[in-house]
Amino acid sequence: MNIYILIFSYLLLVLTIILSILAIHVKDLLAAVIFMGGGSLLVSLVFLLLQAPDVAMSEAAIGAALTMAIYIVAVKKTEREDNDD
Amino acid sequence: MIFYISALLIIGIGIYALIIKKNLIKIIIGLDLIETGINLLIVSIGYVNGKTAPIFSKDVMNASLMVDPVPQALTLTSIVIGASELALAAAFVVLLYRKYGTLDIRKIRSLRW
Amino acid sequence: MNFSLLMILLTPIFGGLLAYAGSALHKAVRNIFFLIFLILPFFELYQYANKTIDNFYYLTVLGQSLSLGINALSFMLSLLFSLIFLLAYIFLLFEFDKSEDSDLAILEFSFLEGAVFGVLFARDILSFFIFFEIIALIIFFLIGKGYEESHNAQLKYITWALIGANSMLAAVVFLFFKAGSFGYAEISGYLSTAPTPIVLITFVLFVIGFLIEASIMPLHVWAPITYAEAPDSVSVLLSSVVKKVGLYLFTIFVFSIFGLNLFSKIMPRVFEAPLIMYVLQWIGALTIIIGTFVAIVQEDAKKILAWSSIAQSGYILLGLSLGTPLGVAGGLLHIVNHSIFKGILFFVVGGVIYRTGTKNLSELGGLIKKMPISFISMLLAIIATAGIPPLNGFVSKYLIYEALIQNKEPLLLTIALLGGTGSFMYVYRLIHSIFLGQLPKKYEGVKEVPILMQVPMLVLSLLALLFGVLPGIPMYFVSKAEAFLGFDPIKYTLTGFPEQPGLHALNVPIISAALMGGFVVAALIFYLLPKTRSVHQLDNYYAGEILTEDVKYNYSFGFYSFFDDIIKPFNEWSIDRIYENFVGFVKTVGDYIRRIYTGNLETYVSLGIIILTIFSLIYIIGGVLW
Amino acid sequence: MIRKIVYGVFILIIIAAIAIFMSNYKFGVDKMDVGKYYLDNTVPQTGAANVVTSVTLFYRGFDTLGEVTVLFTAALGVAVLYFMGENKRKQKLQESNFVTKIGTRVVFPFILLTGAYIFMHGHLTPGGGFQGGALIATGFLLLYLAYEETSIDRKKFYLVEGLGGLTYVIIGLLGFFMKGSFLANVLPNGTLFDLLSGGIMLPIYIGVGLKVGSELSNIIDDLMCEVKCEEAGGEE
Repeated sequence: MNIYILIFSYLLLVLTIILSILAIHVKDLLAAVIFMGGGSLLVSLVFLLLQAPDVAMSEAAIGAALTMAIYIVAVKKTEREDNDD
Repeated sequence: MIFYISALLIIGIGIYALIIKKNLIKIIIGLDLIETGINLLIVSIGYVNGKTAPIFSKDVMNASLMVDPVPQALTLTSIVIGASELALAAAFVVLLYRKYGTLDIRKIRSLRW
Repeated sequence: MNFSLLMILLTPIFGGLLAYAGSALHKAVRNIFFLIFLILPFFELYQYANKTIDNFYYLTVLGQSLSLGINALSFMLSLLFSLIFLLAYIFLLFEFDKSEDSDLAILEFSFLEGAVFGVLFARDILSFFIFFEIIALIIFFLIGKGYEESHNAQLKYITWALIGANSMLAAVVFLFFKAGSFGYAEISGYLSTAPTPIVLITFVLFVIGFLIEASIMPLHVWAPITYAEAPDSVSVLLSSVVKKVGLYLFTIFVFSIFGLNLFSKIMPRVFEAPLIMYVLQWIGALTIIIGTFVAIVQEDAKKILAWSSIAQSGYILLGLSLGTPLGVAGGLLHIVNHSIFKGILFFVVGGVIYRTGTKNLSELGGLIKKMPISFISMLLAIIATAGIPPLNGFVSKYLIYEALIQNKEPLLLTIALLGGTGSFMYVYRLIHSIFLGQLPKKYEGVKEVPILMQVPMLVLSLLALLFGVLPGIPMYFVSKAEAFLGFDPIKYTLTGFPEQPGLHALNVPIISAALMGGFVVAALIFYLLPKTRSVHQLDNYYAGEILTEDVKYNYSFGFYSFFDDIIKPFNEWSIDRIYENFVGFVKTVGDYIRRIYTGNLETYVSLGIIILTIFSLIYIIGGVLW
Repeated sequence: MIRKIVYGVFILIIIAAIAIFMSNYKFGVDKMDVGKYYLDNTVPQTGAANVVTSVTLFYRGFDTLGEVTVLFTAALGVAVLYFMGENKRKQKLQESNFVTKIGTRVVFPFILLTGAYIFMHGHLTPGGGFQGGALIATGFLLLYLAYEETSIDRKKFYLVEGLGGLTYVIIGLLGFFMKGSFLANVLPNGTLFDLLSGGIMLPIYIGVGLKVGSELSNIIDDLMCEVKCEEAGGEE
């Protein structure tokens, strides 16, 4: 793997992990969902770098877009604040 | 290697959200994270250094230069099924919210039988 | 035209699907479609008369070819069952007339017939198991369309069917891994050299499955409620087909796959039969006696029939497990005869319920003038049930008695004869409470059942009479089946049996003629000598009072109460109670286990995680150790 | 807090177990087993350029049929769950702005076109029925977001969905009757890189694309309908 691509993918993965942690940490559920969608999109880029264009496409279309829409609708229909702990 | 490690980390974060979080939507996000992590893990298993995507084109006709197609095919299935499972879970969450007026699982205690 | 076995199997299923599609057009289209497809199997079966086919391969599973085959025994039974299915279907059309889901019932019916053919034609332990389970499943669905308690019955049935299924599945899997093949022939070959415990365990596992379906004594608990609560046409199928499928498999497995020689080799002989067969004889005898006596004190018409059906399958089991040519002939003949006469009884009772809406005997009575054809059919059927010439039940019971005498088993013979007397008691109660006595006022307007509904009763009644007077007709098939099972078929003539070892000569027409002659003489004396006068039922007095129509004066509740008092202490011992205690125990244990489930989602997730952690730890530690 | 630490340790143990397991499979090393066979034989056997597609549809077609069924069941589940509960609460979605509305009008047909392109070229280029279908559903999602009054005609979508699923099963049965095994290739392989190549893959992916597209649109419709599905819910 090309060194630039490797560094790029490191970057993507670190970002993904940060986004995932944010997604489960923030109190605002809408924000959490958007972090989650961003994470999925980054993962789909990682799939592309791993020479899996089919999977990348699926992840982008289904994992990122549709899933996020479903989340957003669910949040919209319930409540936006995660007020536990 | 970093792919494995980050996939495992994502899975760990997902499991953590699944156990610790009390909010139903957070729990679903945890499930989704686990699924994403596992997909990443499977695809990175199939990756072979310096080889290209398993798609023949006029430039690449040599099968020995391609990565493993099987994990990718499996992951394809996994993503679609994950999405449908998620839609179902979201529907459950919305219905539970309608019934109990809360997303806090500590207040939804009708799982007893 | 050449029909393959698979085609026979698929014919009713296709018919059912077509009929289901046709039901969108019109009910008549559906009925006619399905009727055609129910008649077709007769023509398709015709070419298989006198043929034995063993390996018609149709599917490959786990590298093994599954095969269908047909032999004399399954030919005889598939012919009989096709007839009963046809008649039950006609009956079902009326019974589900108003019901919303009659289309679905017909579809399930068609699959049931296909599965029954499947069991009869199966030549390997996997196919028979699959088809057998399809039967159980469809019966489960069909029962649910019945009377008020039918959901309870459904649960009981499926529980027992699953017990049988699991026990058979264990044997199937075990034998497959040991013998490496599913085929009957290969399994048989393996068993002939297998160690004794394997033979015994697999045999018992299989036989539990079969005997549950045949509702033999300790495994009969589901039967009374299921037979009584199922829709009437389904009760017919349960008693005349499904039960016989269980007994067919028993026959095939005992005589053709395991084989008497194998049993005699590995265990001592008692009364000229291997020990396990002797045990089975006693189980059959117990079934006869308990089934008969419990039937006598029932208050529900269909429950009487259910218990009677249990008792009669005891006769079949007794005859089959004697293992002599005579006993097996008696058992097989009784399979045929019982299917016929119990079919009539269920049809008649179903017709009575169809017209009056009750199956409670104490509410019925005096229907003889209203439903004469039903009455005559039932009269013939109860004569057959009680085993009196000239009806068919007599011949098969006679064979079983003679076989018992031949084996010199006085105790079993006594029980069998006692069962015969007892069966007369309950069938008399049945016909008396329904057709004789006083007609309740609310049934003034009751009419005879529709003509199409009479067809099933009449056809079967004629068959019962025919097979009773000319036992040679069913014996033709039975002796072929017996030859297939490896016995010397007993000699028979069209009208009975010639003198042969162990069997006294029997000529049914002569006996019947003598009997009829007696009846004629009695009737002549009755009608000619003293001038009798026909009086109305109410032209009478009772304890000094004039009878009026609204008072019920003949008793039909607690009919055999004197008898009830005698057997009451024994009723306390019922097997059901043991099962109920067991169920209570399981419930208590389950209640404790349930405490884990606190109703909190966190608990469930943590349980999952803890288990996952334990497995992970095992994996890590295991990796370190090895 | 103690709870969090305990569960953290548990998670670490689980992850350590997976990591130990994964240490048998070095990253980036060729460990193909079946994959080799698929790569070598895809072109001669199936005539498809995209090996992943040939694996999903040709070698493991039965699996994919199951996957489609799962998707269908999920859509059914969502629909059932929604129509079981009473739709009392009404909640107006925010009015979308002018740019979204016009932009949607411009983009929507192209999204559909792209979706169709993706699922029709599934055997040649990356993508396929699932991705294309999801893209189509995304188009409908956009329509929902932009226009308050959007409501898809469920009857027609059910029809499309049913036809898509039926295509798959019928092709499978054709294989069963003509070649003796379910989903056997009954169509000619064609020349590589042609649109009409890859045997049964093209029709199957068209069916799957239509099915997935309409199914996911239905799911979106179910989830979105709070205000709109009064009439749709009424007929239930």
